[in-house]
Amino acid sequence: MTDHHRAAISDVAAAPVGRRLFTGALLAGLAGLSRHARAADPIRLGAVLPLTGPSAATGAQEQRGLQFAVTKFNAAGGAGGRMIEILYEDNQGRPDQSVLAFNKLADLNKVPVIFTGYTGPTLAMAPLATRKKVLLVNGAAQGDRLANASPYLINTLPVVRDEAAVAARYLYETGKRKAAILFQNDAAMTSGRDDFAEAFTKLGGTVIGQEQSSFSQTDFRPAILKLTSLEPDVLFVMLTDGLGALAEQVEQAKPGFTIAGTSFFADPTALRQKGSTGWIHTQVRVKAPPETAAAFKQQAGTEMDFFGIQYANAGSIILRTIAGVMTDKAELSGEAIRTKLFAIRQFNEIIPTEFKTNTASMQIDVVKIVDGKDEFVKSYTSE
Amino acid sequence: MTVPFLQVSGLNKNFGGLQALRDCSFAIEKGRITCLVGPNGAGKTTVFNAITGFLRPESGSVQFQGRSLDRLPPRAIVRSGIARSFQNLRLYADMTVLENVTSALPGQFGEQPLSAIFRPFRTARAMRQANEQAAGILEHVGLGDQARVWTRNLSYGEQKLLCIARLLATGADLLLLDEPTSGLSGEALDRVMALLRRLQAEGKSQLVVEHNTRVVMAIADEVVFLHGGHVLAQGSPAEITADPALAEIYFGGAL
Amino acid sequence: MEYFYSYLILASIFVVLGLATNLLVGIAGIFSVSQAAIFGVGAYVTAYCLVNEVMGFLPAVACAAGACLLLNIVITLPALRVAGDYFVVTSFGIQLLATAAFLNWNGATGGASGMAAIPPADLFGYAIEDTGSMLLLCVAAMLLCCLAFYLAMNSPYGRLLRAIREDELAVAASGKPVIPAKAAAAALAGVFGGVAGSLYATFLSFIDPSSFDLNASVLLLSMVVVGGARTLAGSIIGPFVLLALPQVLTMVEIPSTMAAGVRQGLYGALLIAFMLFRPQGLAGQKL
Amino acid sequence: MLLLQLLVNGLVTGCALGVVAFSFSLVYSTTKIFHVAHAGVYTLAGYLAWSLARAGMPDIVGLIVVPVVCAGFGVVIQRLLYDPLAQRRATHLVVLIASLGLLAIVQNAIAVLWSPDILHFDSTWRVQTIKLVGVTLNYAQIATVVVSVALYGATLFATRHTGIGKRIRAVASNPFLAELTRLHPRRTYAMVMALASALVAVPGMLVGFDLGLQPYTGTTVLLTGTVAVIAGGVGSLTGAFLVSIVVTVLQNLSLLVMPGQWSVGITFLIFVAFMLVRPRGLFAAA
Repeated sequence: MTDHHRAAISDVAAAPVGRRLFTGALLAGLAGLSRHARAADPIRLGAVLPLTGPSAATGAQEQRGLQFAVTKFNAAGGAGGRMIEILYEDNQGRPDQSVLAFNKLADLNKVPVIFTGYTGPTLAMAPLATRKKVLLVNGAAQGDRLANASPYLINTLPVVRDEAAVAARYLYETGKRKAAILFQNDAAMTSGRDDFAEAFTKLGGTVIGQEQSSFSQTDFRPAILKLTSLEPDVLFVMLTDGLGALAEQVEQAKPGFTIAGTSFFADPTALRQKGSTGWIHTQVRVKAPPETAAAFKQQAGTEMDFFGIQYANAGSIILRTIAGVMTDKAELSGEAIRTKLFAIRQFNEIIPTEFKTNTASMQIDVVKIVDGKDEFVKSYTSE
Repeated sequence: MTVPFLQVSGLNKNFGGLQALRDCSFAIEKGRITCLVGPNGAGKTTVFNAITGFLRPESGSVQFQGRSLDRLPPRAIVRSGIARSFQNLRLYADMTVLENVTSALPGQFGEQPLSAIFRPFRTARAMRQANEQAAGILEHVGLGDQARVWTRNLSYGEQKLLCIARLLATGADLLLLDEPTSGLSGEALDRVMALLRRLQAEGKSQLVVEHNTRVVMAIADEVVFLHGGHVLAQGSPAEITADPALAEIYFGGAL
Repeated sequence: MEYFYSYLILASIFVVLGLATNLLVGIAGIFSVSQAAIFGVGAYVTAYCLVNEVMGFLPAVACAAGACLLLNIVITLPALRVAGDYFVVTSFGIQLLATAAFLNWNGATGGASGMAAIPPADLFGYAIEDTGSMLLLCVAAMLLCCLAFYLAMNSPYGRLLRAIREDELAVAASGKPVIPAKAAAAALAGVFGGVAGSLYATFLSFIDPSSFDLNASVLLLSMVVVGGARTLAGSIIGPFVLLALPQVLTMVEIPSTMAAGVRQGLYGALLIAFMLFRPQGLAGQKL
Repeated sequence: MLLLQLLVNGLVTGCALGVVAFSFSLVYSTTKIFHVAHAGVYTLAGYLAWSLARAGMPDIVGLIVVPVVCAGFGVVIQRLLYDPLAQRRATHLVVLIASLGLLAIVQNAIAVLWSPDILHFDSTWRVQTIKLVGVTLNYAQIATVVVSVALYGATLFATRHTGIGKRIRAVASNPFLAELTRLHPRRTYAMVMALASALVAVPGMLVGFDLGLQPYTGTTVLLTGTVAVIAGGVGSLTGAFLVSIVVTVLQNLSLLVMPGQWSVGITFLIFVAFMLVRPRGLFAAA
């Protein structure tokens, strides 16, 4: 943003609320259309994340993770001397806002890469990514439909099906036959529920009941009570939010079954709870090296949690690819970055990640939580 | 024997234990001004509500020109030729004076969205006609030069006149006026009284709730005295005022 | 340019919705906070018809409009019986009920995962795939709806609705139909909502319940308030301004971790400021 | 056993909701303001208590201090928002929209100043459980029931038998007359806002102790509360409190016969149907 624009906008912001604010701001917005990137400018990438609204908690974690990767990359000299800058856009977790934000980043700011998350918004942006050849990088959503939504959609985390299948296999191998499911009613978590139910039934187990929670719900007692009364061997949990509350409530109810889940269990608020001891979950490598985690904590002021790690990883992968494109002296387009990504294929940034398709394969571990720490149990590889 | 113009017979209405109307019966004749008097709480407005269908009495019936109005909705009663005003005016304050009148004109084209949207020219023509007609009515009540004024900017006396204009717009033959002169004095009062007499000369029958004895004496052909929801007496203004018992009830306010 | 196009498309769709909200809330005085639910029904009906290849685009729009028309009459019925604030809560309730239905009626709505790959709109065999033609379609639809709104409001019907808002009893005493007029307003608003839903679904090619929740209803209400209640100009200005606002505010430099919350907070402050200092909005009449 | 535990759970949630409902009812029946921002005060209370706890205070300090702070906040809302609106003769609709705006400000300020994440209290007393006739309850839940019922009783007593209470009821029944008789409706409104805000702070904290805090959850709680207020009959504290409990108990029990995702929707469906049949509520004063 040039000084001129900045001055114009701050004038407008200081003006009394009223007609003037809007006309002034609209003009400023239109003036922005004429801006062009210059060679000395930093490389701008976009991110469309839920920074407000009910999913804001996750969005903030994702933003911190991404920014961590960028800061680290810039500190190390950037890509061929050019710094990286991320333009964050808020989609409130909504598809229509995502489309607006995507078009803004792609048309006004000409970014070659846009980071995002959440299945619904990502699916809404996927056709645009195909059309505009902008690389859409999804760092955390795991809805199965993402696997084939667009050739320009890169999922840096295996879709939920892979993890659910591993969880079902491990649980069946350890003698669990009757499973109940507690899931959050959103796209990824419902796919997870379906995937697990399918895999578990195929192996010979039965799903004897399921209960749903809504996003941002923290009272799971009625659901736990009802599922407990069915006497399952295991409760398979597909939640991204409220795991800390779940751990507390499970601790108080002391049910007699195992609790199992996926990578989302690596949530510091849950791990802090005594109730999470004994929980079993699959885990794509979500442990950052200790020095990375410490650096993150120093920079962001909070623990590096699941989404922080995923977006730090997604960011590092893309930045590494961009550096590669710059070394090749190729034009920095979404297409070039995509080609380079598949050329590099194997990344060892924060989490070892391989791209056989546009969805990453990672090693999937089964671990058990004991006093807030993961104890390794067994390893599988995702397909 | 001829059928009375409006016949109210044996109305009873109870509000949570309070007997608002008790075997209330009276008749009024065509072309006359009948005043409905009685102390506060005598049930005058309740009678209006019962006649115009805003209230359903427990028993009794109302006949207008030989037709029963019982159980008809207010809309149908207006169409049969009875319109009423309200004590607290109920004008549309945020609309113009003219609009207050046009909105009461019956049977306009373009009063449903479909005809308004798909026959815009016919609708515009109908609106022009309605405006002319309403302007005529306003002229008649003496508000001709105020047509484009916001209603809330009218003086109280003018608002009272507008209420009457709105009643006229419905085309009703019998006007039920709820305290048309209350709060008025001097010239404004004279204007309303003159208008009521003029309307009578043009054939509009009127039933008027009135507190001011001077007004009653001046305009009434007939007086109905209501007390405790029951008609105590009916007769000429002179007869009613001559009865000391009624005066005691009225002015003493004793029950 | 596409960014600007997509902004214009969404704004025109929201103008149509703004007309519906203005008609009910501003003009008829029915305080409905469930218009996003109607919008959603329009979108889902269209999406269902197109994804399952039940019918083409235009018949699907007609179906959506018809369904929304009937449904809006039904959900506005309580307003004919329940007054004022009670209806607000009823209306909030209807909105929450609709969200629950969108989320859980998996067979029809795809549940939380939403419906993806909705085919683009088409007119007489000509598919509207690029953003430019979609913009033309949306602007044309918006202009038609604005015209209908203008004609209806500047007719005896519009006058009747305004009179009803001012004093229902007086309208009844003038021998005018109150309930049919209100029901007709709900029906017209329903048609607008249905058309807007159809355009929205085909433009985004993906819909999920998050676009039709309580927040969306409140956003619609804010658009009418900021633009100005009761006027055509207000219904048009509101959506354009409020959709531009978050985009413009991103240019104000605030630490990125706080930006979003600050922005949403500002948005609330804006509502309060308007209510305190300019209740007629930018181009409307005082509420 | 499941039945009993669900019933008790509903009862606990209902008590907290009941306080939200009757405090809202107090504001609504007196000032006629549909005070949606009440949900903001409810949420804010939990976060204030959390900060006090983080600063090393025992939770009981929060329980005492925070309602006082919230009472002040309520007065500020009345003086800086609702009074000026009233002076400008704002309609119901305008006031409601302003209140929605305030709610947005409070919720987002919380997300900015604290965190959009779910926060839990560190103290351990609240998660300790006891088992009574086969029903497990934690101390936070027990505190919720005891304190809520006590608040209900105290408020009921206060509105019936104290000078302030009588004044509030007088203003509620006829603000114009109250003005003439120098009851100072505006001062009374501020008092009611203070009282209601202090009241709603308590369930805000108690539910926070039990289930953790989130910036945006207050809205649904308040809406369910308003359902109880209206179904119970506006102006009836008992109606609001009891219907709240009935609603949450039914929501919990409905799990026995259908999946949980429908319970909120069904609640509102029943409410809408109810409004059509009995528009004035169950316990409405004549």
